[in-house]
Amino acid sequence: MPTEAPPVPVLKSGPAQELSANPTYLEAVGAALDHEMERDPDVFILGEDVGQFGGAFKVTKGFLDKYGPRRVVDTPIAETGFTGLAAGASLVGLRPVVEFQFADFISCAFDPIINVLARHHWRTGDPMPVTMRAPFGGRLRAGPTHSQSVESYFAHVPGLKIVMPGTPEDAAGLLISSIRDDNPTLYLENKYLYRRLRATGPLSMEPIPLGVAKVVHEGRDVTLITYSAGVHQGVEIAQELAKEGISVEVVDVRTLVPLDVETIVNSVRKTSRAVVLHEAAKRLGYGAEIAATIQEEAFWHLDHPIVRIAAKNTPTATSPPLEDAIIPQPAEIAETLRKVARE
Amino acid sequence: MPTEAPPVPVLKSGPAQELSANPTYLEAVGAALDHEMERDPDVFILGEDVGQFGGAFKVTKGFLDKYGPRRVVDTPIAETGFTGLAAGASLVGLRPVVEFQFADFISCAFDPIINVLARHHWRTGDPMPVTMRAPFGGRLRAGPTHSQSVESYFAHVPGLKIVMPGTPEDAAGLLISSIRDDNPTLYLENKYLYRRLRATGPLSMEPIPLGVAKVVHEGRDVTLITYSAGVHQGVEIAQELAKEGISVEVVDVRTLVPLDVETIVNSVRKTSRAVVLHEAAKRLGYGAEIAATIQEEAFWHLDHPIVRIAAKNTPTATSPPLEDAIIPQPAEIAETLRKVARE
Amino acid sequence: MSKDKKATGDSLEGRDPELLRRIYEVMVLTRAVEDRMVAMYRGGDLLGSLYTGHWHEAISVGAASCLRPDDYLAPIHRDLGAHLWRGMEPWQVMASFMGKATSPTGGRDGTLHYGRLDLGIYNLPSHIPANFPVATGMAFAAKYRGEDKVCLAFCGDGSTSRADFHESLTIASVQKLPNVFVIENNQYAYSTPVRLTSHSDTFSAKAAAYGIPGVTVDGTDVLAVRDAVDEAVTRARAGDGPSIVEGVTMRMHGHAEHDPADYVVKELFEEYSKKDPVELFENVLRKAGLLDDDTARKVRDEARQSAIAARRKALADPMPEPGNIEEGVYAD
Amino acid sequence: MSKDKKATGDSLEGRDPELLRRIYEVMVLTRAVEDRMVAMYRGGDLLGSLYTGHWHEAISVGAASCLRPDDYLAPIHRDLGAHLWRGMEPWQVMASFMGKATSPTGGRDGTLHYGRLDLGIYNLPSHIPANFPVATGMAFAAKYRGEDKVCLAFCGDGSTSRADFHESLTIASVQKLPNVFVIENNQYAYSTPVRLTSHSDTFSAKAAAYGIPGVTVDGTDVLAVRDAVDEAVTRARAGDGPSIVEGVTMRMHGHAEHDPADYVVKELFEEYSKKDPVELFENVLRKAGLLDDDTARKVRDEARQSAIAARRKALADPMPEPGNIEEGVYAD
Ligand SMILES: Cc1ncc(C[n+]2csc(CCOP(=O)(O)OP(=O)(O)O)c2C)c(N)n1
Ligand SMILES: Cc1ncc(C[n+]2csc(CCOP(=O)(O)OP(=O)(O)O)c2C)c(N)n1
Ligand SMILES: [Mg+2]
Ligand SMILES: [Mg+2]
Repeated sequence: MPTEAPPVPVLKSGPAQELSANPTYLEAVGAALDHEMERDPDVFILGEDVGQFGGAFKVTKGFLDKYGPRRVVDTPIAETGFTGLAAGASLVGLRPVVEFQFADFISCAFDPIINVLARHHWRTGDPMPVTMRAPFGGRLRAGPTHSQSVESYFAHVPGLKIVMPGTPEDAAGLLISSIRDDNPTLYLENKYLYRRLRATGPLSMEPIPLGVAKVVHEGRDVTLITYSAGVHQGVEIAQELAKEGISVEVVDVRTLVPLDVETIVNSVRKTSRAVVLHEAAKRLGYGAEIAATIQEEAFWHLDHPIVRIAAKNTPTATSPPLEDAIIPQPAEIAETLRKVARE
Repeated sequence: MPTEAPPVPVLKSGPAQELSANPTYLEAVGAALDHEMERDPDVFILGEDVGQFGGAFKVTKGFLDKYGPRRVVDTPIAETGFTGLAAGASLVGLRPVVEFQFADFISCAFDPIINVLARHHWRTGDPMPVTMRAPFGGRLRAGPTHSQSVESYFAHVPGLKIVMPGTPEDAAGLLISSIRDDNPTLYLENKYLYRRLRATGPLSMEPIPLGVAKVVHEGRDVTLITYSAGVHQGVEIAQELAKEGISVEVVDVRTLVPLDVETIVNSVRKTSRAVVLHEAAKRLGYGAEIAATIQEEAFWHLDHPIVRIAAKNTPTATSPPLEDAIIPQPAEIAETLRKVARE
Repeated sequence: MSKDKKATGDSLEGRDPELLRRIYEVMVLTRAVEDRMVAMYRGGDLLGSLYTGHWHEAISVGAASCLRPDDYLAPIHRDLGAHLWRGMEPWQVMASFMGKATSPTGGRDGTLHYGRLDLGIYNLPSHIPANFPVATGMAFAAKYRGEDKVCLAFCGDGSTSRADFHESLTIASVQKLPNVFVIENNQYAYSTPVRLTSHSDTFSAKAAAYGIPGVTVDGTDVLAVRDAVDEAVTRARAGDGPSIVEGVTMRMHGHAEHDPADYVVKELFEEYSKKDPVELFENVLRKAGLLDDDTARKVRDEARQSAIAARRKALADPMPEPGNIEEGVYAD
Repeated sequence: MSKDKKATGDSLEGRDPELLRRIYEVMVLTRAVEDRMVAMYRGGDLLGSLYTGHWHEAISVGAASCLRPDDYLAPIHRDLGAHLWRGMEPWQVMASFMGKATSPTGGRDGTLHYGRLDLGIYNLPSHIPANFPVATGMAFAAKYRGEDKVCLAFCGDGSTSRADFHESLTIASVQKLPNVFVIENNQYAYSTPVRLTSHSDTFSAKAAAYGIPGVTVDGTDVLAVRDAVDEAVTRARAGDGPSIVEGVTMRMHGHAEHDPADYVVKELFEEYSKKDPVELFENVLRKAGLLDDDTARKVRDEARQSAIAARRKALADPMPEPGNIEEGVYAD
């Protein structure tokens, strides 16, 4: 029974954060969130330390000043509770954006995500527009419970969308679409990229549709299907391999659910060889779904088994030599692509 | 710092439950648990209503009388809490067996399972021998939050073993191995089979090693890889198809983690065609991992794309016509096998 | 378990007789529908098991009667009375337990999962008490928009041990959300007696952990429930934050109808068999001259007829077609 | 937030001077190691951030001092003092923050995750307070075996809002487990002040929800902490179940060293800068004639030298070899 919201004062005009000329991945997330909160008074953000502190990674820095504590809500450490709160608020017309401080802690909200958010629309027909943002991934020497890739925990479950941008441009456009989407959406931010990846110019605030993959590097010999940090890695390696005469097509799936099977399969039909890359552990990582799907859809075009490059089936270690041995490294990726392209 | 346990009195001699001549799947689980509790005073069972009530499905009927409330522990409704309790108890030498009333509620213990149990040994070298039992699956018209197949929630996470018996014989032998295993083990009981499937004779209490698949029906034309309820379904269909001259080899993987890749691949090398069957939803169901692995290991032997038969990517409905349209039915399985064998 | 408030009802002065009669009618209807459904369960009309709210009518109806129609409700599995108070049709409830196309979920969900958002009622999943966090969200939205709506949520004694209970109460109290949390203490959680669920003196004593008011009332006395919940609703509506109200009663049937409840202490059944909340309230109304034999009979008859008609309709209703089964996983 | 018990220490009669000196030494060592590690953090010796327990020494050491060596300990991230009390080596702690092969996890885990089961200390993951349910399990095992061991667990004010806190306390109280739960109320959870974490009067008031004793003490007064925890340990050991002890102090550094903590109310820093638990206890010992200038200087010097030596060793220690990285995911 949503009713009309009263006009919501914005306490401070102008952007919550000043953007640099080539905004970082981190700035892109913040700017898109700011854009949506300014545009739609029903959008609010909640999570641990998102207020005065601006979030553990500073995505919401300046938001409290601009929007006030009504729309920038510091919660107790209660992931089950505040995720369920978001579900309830969305049910009666708000558009909550939940920040998990680290994606690792989303495990504490697994139950409401699976059983309340994902299933609600199918059970009842009511929309449940909740966006869940979580910084994930390794390479920061943060160890087994601060480095997790969590997409596989959720990709099996019908009713969630899963968004994993690999560039600042996509981070902005896909977050906007996630917030406007009427479904619960898991939006996973690669925290290693936050300050390391910059946009090529000013950011557009145009929504980018969910479920549309992008060929980010064209090639003929082998298709590399990837997402998130795999995208810039993949493109860099493709550029290197081009010098050796190996032509790699890099497909950024951008959203895992829905998955743009057509773009993937079209590319594989062209190259006849496919490698899937992600930072999550290999066993039942999303690469398994992509590989299984490709061989279903393009089996007779394949000149080589599909290869999955992924983290080892171990937790993520803290110590650099150990973590580097677990998470796929550029040399391994390049070598695999060479092998698959040439074999 | 485990210390020697004092001798533990058994309050009543003889089996906790009388077994029928051809014990059911349910009786097999109970008998194996009884056997281990009798054998090892460090084994105890905890969960909701496992005491006087004997568990929602009566697996532990008679256990309270035999072992007393010290070893048969009725817990509050606190899945996070009692799973963590089991972890702590196992750390200092006990061997807890946790019963989740329905596998659906394991979502409430996802956090400790992922972050406490699965990672502990790798982080520290300490063993954490906890067995988690949970009745899962559909076909009982129990709807979206009482019918879930939960193996995919956990199969991605390093450090857990996942056991899914398909026969009463395996239910007994694999539960015994799970309890004796020094790792956290998720033992999933197909509740539809509880009273519907009977052993062919008296049960053996010999442990069956984890990680060893079994060819339960030999064949030449196509391999059906499956587990749990898929096993008896698969064998029945294989027998039917034999009459049509189609020879189906049925492989019961029995444990998803560790997975006996060798037995699967050997069979597929022989038949050149593979179908994977499970009751869980298709997207990132365990079939994705099996299919991705088969094409990695036996690509050049394949004469047909690997086909996954699985539930639709929806929650499980309550109403019979809806549930039947979601969960794979025998006719669909037979038809797929025919097609794959002949195409 | 002590009761902070004694049963009321000696004087009905200052109470609206219309409202009292309506409460009585819905309590009687609740009982009639559930009695009918027990028969349906035994007769094989239903798909699975049946959870009933016998002896919970005073809590479910009494509490729901404190709400405005635009308030929110987040009930749990023994609160048919609260649904009926808000306008849920008995046949829809039956249709849900039968998996019919006409159930509120079209047969996708079933049993007690028939909440209707158009009546301001959250339809919870099986996980208890998942309705609690959602209830804080509904209350949060009301406060966010400057509306003076409240959200009333129910859970059982057993549900209080879960994450959802604690984290919701924590958030609601810190954020001063307009929530009222009713605990239906019916002595058991499935087979588990209260002493194995909680070690606190009462369930309302848990309010201290959240710095909010908590009160325990006789849950078979609809006016005691109503008064306590009314106070809590008024408080929430005024912006003074959440409260806990515990109603003590007894689960007079099994956990669900498959359960013979032979683990229950006999004395409890005996004690409570003398405390039927519907009868108790009927006597109060009679004593106050607000109900005579004829009316009472009429109300009961009508309720019985409603239940019979509901069954007839639900039985005749079609099963759903699977055609569109993959539709609606996502909203467009 | 009121304190149920006042700071003690006016008279040390009846206390074991050896034990008091040992407590003092470990508190001083804790401070010295953490001061050194702050410098190491600033100097770039460490891999990631650094969580310190400045002003938590009275709680961590005072509480741990109540245990027998065969009791269990389940500390959280500001409890270096408790680890050191039990025999953890400072260089191992530093090695953990550096990812060295010699850390208790061999560099697999890092930072504060250095608990050693051979010292009876549970090594928790990042998720707070995951140590609480585990602590109930250790206590359960002791009771199961008829041993009179107890398990002492710590968590912060912010951690009390989580599932793990509530579900553990519920189970421990119902099962009368030999647990002691210490809440380190240091005014903040990361940037979140206590008023946004909890609405209860004190954190120990939450004990009412579990029907167990709860007491709040001055967490800068090591004897006040010790006395309260000692009572709780005695109670647990006697089979009378769990208790909550809240120690009130202040987090004098940022949440971790990267955090300037500019959100903290200045007055709090000022108030607490006068309440350094190490200094306070030193004064108590001096006044009682149990410590003179020379000894105090010697204790501090030795602690500083230990910290310096620990850094030297940790720095020189090798990084792990990845060779065996897939080994040990499973125990054989
Ligand atoms: C998280 C979770 N665990 C277990 C269950 C299974 N279950 C359903 S109702 C119930 C007992 C509930 O007891 P209580 O809260 O007292 O409500 P009552 O049924 O007595 O009204 C249990 C254990 C569940 N629904 N959800
Ligand atoms: C479940 C979970 N959510 C979030 C975090 C991130 N986190 C780590 S420490 C912390 C604050 C803890 O506050 P408190 O319990 O008061 O302990 P303090 O750090 O103040 O000692 C947060 C939010 C976490 N570790 N675990
Ligand atoms: Mg109950
Ligand atoms: Mg704190």
